[in-house]
Amino acid sequence: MSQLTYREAVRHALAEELTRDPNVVVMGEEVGQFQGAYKVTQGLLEKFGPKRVADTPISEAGFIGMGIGASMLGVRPVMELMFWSFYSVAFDQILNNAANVRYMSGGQINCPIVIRGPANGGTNVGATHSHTPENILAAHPGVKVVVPATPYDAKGLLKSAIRDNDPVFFLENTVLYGEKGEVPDEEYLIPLGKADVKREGKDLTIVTYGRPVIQSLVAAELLAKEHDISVEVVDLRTIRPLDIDTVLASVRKTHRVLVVEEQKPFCGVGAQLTYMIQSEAFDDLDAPIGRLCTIDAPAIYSPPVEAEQLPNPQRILKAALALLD
Amino acid sequence: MSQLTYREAVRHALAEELTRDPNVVVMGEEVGQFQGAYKVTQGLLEKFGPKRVADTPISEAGFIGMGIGASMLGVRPVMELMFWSFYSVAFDQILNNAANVRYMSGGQINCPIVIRGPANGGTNVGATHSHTPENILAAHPGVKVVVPATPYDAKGLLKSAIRDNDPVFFLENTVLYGEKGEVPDEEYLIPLGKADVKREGKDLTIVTYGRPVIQSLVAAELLAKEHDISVEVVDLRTIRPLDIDTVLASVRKTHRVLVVEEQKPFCGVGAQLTYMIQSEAFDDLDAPIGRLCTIDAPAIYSPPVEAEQLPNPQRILKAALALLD
Amino acid sequence: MSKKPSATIEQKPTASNTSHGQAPVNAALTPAQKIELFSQMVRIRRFEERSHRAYTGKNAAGGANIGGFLHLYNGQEAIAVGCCSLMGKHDHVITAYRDHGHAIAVGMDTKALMAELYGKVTGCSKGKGGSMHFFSPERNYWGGHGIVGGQIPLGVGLAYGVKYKGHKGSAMAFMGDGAVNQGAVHEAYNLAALWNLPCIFVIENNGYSMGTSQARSSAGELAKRAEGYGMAWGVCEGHDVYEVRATMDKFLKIAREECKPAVVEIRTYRYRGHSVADPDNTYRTKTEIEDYRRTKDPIQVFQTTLIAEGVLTAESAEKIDEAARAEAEAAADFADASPYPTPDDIQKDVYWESDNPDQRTSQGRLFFN
Amino acid sequence: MSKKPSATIEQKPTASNTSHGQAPVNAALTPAQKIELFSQMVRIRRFEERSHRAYTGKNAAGGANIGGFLHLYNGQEAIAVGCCSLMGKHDHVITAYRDHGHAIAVGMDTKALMAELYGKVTGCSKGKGGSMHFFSPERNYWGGHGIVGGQIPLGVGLAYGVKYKGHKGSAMAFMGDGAVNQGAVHEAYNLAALWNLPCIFVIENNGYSMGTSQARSSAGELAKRAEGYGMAWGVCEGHDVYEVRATMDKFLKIAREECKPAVVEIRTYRYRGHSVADPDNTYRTKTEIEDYRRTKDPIQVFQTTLIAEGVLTAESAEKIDEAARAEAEAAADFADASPYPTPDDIQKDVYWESDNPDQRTSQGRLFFN
Ligand SMILES: Cc1ncc(C[n+]2csc(CCOP(=O)(O)OP(=O)(O)O)c2C)c(N)n1
Ligand SMILES: Cc1ncc(C[n+]2csc(CCOP(=O)(O)OP(=O)(O)O)c2C)c(N)n1
Ligand SMILES: [Mg+2]
Ligand SMILES: [Mg+2]
Repeated sequence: MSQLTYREAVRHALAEELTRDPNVVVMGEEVGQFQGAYKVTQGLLEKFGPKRVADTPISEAGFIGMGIGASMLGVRPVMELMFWSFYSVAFDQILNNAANVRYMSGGQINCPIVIRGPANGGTNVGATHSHTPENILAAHPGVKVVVPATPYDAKGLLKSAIRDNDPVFFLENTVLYGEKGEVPDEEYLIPLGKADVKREGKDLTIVTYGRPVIQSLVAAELLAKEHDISVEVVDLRTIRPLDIDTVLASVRKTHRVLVVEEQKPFCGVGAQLTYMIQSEAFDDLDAPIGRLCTIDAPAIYSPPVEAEQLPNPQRILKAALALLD
Repeated sequence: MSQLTYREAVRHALAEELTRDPNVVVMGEEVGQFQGAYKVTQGLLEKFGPKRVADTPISEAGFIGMGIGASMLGVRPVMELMFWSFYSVAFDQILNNAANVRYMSGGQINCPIVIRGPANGGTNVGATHSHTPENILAAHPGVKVVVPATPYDAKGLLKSAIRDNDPVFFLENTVLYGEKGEVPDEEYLIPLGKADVKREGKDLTIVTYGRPVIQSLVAAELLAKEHDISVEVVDLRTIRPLDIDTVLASVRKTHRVLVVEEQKPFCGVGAQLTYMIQSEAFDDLDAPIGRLCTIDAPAIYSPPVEAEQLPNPQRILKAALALLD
Repeated sequence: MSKKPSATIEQKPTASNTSHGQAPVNAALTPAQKIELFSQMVRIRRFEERSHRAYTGKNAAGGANIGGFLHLYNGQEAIAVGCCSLMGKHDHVITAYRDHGHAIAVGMDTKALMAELYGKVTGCSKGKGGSMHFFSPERNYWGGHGIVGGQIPLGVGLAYGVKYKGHKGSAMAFMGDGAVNQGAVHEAYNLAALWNLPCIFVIENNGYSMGTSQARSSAGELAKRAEGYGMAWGVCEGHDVYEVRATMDKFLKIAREECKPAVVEIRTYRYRGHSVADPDNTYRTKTEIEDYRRTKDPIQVFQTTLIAEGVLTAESAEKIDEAARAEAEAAADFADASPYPTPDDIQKDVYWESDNPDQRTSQGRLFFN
Repeated sequence: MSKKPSATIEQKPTASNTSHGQAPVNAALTPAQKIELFSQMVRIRRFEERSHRAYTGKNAAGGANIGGFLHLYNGQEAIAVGCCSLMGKHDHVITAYRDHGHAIAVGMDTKALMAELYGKVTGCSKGKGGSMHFFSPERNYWGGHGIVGGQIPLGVGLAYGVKYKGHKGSAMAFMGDGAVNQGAVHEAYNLAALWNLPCIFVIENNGYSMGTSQARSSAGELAKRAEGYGMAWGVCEGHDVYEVRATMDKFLKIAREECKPAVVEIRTYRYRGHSVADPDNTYRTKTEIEDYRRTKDPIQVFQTTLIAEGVLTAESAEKIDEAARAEAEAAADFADASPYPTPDDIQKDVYWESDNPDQRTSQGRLFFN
């Protein structure tokens, strides 16, 4: 085991897969010479050369589309969006080409493409740069969506994503890039679609993913210490495919659910989870399912206020207490 | 009262608002000389001239963005997307400019723009042309989303949309364009955000909008006749703002809810409704909330099979019976 | 600025331009190969006409044979046939929704194509794609795409893939004159030019995007926009299959040998409405259509040429036409007799993983309800 | 193809090109107006430097004064000042995230700008927009936009609005050299050219998009792409405010009088990293920066010119600089002393309707939780 940052974990996954499979290429804005806007791809250009690690112009629709086209021929592009927020200019390529072409061709064409980059608020970059589109992406059958919270998960899931034959959208987090965690020295894979119980508990299930996992663990600690409440934290890790069974098992144990997500509430992942939980475990619920989301407005810039707009341990704690009331 | 088609109702709303307010302009692909791909704008070019009714190139990002820019200066553009499916190429303009610019400017800028066009399946145009993005649009605070089901609603809501000072996305339906309904001869407006109980009932509430309203009314009729079940059909008409109070009032009466929507299930409007209903009327529910959606796959082309992929009266009927079981 | 073909036509049927006929790529054609080119054009024409009849007619149950859109290629045949006839093992093709001609030109079975139009499980896309979404990866044919301009970055990706794999090949990315105003097209131009990718962007300029003439949709000259990216470009007439081949051959060679992209605008005309449902009379005159058809019809032009060359006779041309009609009829019969997909098929072909469950590595639910 | 300014610079400070100084639009300037131009450039420089210090320093509570990105305009001042100095009542400006210079040049209060950087409720966007999102509609300044190229269609919309309302005016839509490869830009070009909209697309070409040199991001010549749309275009040097004004004046007049768009590429250089967080040393040399600064610094160049013209003295220049420093300091003090928005403010300024509840016509919930 080594202590690696989330950033390093992602980088190692890229480097290992670049080494393993000559069809893997890394492309995106500033991924090469500049070493990545967030230094995730640092050193890869030097190690693998410009054929495997390529800097693109600021043309997301063009280069994402190019990656999709190349993937149809068996290249396995791992495309970096400097921010997932920029998916809005490449949206058509993502939906209509990556997600649909297998279907429209009657299963003749595969798109083994990975699109990765950060999708989060919390760094005061304002409304245009803080989109969290996991709900919007996962709404489209044909795609897979991964949102890892720890270095260990990020590495194991990214390696699986790169080997996957379907398009995988991999949402990282700039706030977490510097966070450290244990990562095995030997190679490992984590299957997509497997949730992880990050903390066991019996009074309340928090279902969450991404950075709110870390925040929920902090809140769970406080709830245990200060309120003697035992919280189970289920980290989805993957939004599609979705490991609903792990969620339901936890609900059947605790009978109360709080979904914590760094999403705007309307039609977020929490809404979908609520539908599924009440649908499949209606009689196990002792109270309405609760949600703690980003406060419903475009992302505010003002740094101290943005921290209040997003989920944070205090807000989670309050929501948990309200639910248990 | 006159019998008008949905198409005519939309056209009359456009004509009346073009007449009323010299700042209203209609723009889009083929809206003028070609009279509209679906003939919604027929006759408007002749009546109002090329300054007010303008044909654009096939550049949705460009012309929607242009409309947003013009709206900031007080022009009130009503932009036609030939299909809402093409929003994918204009997505960035829609989200980051229309939805966010008021916020990012601290309330200094308004975008009184309407984007309208059909968003539906059922005409065998395949996966790229059958998107129903009301969930995706409404997920973004700052926008309003309207999905009318009848000629009466279409006209009254479109006139309100055009007078609204916030960006309004108006989703019509090619299958409904030819459907007739009563429309008053005198001018009227329907406020956005007001649901309409299209049929009263006491055993089950169907919450729906768009074409599934019509299908649900057929199913309700069959359920009454063949199964002696009394169904209340609540037509949301507007997705954002959302008239949850009318929904809750119905739930408190019937205690059972089926959401019917022409959406893919994951993070659809039905998921959001489920969250809100269970959150605010948990103890009023006698059974889990049910959903009847488009079967979860890209839109299939094959005409008879597409009819089965979408909601239809038989599928709604079955889902209702299953829920009442 | 209007480029109305009616303004430039002559009043009698032309033959191929002799100089293009003498271009090496055409001079090298055997009589059999020439007849093959001719046949393909005729087969496309007859396929389109048969599908038009199917669209407007009814099936035995009184329903529609074909749903949705049907964008016919009549009038443009020499482009698909001319371009695709130049394809080698590592040359790829991608186009928009007006994709039947290219599908036939790359050698797809018209039975599977017609069955696709009918939404049958025997269709080339199993009834899932329809008219706009014909695909045949094994013939290097990557569709058939419905979003205007959306296929062009994919075309650049194909060219990238060819180059990445070290092949001497190319991608031909076809689009209409209206598509050039999509942003994705320009991003693709810049990428191809910047990275030296062997992509030929082929603009099939039929003068109209739906009901909008080129002059009403595009500022400037279409192909010339290539200059802004330092790309080579060319313009040629699309009614003469020799000219199409001669022009494309030049750019394809450069693409394959030097990995250089280019934009080629091919002037053409469509006889039918934008799709079968759209009438013609609002934005162009009957005369305009008839004039083109009379003097520049690509099949007539090539027939005249081949007869003059002694390769074809009126009788052999007639035989080819009969065979093409019979083939189209057989395709319609096949389509008609084929079964529809079942509702169970709806969720197939969505994920590679769910179609290959024994090789699945992910867990959890892929589908929702 | 690389346009490295270091390759073309001379080794001593230049003054403005005399011929540009004699252009009518510059010859007509009064000494006071010239000094005003100079002061604006200095005020921008000092504002940027002060905000840089604020960004890297800490506030009293030990936290950051400024969050997120801070894209500084140092080196490019003559462009915003030159262009905005030509604005009349119906001329509008829109730009990208490197927007401080334009904001000051249109006359926004530096206190409100600095407060915006600090995320304070007294900021020009109430602390909601931050560095990338300065707006002042009453000064015809429409932002400040974070998505590369996304503001350009809005700029065309402003031009459309000006024309629609029958005004003689224009929109100047500013972008960087990297932004030209966004599809939306090209769609906007075509629209403006096709519809004759008075939009001047201004490319502030500072040679780099983040760490990517122009040669590595763009094929062909940037401004020349205008030809593909039949648009006029020009290129000028951006270190000389006279040259900027002379060039822009020509195109603005055509825009206002004839409703014709144009693309103007203005060559410039930025001294700081892409944003304050990005180091410089990976993609360009220190020498390159120093060379430009020594010989082409727009403030130095104009100072030299004005001294030569007898309009300015070293002393008066120094006074202007001191005033600019003091202004920047006062702005920082103001920002520092101002309150943050409260969490209650988060949901304000989202909808016109919820901010004007007495005029609300819609019903139902606008916000969710
Ligand atoms: C992004 C997008 N916008 C609009 C449409 C609707 N549409 C389909 S074809 C077409 C006209 C395209 O014309 P052109 O590119 O000239 O091709 P042609 O039909 O002449 O072959 C339009 C507007 C679409 N499919 N996609
Ligand atoms: C669509 C999009 N892609 C990427 C980015 C990230 N990004 C911000 S600025 C920038 C470089 C832009 O360079 P240029 O246009 O030359 O402007 P400059 O910064 O030099 O003023 C990039 C890649 C973005 N904001 N939007
Ligand atoms: Mg065309
Ligand atoms: Mg730049």
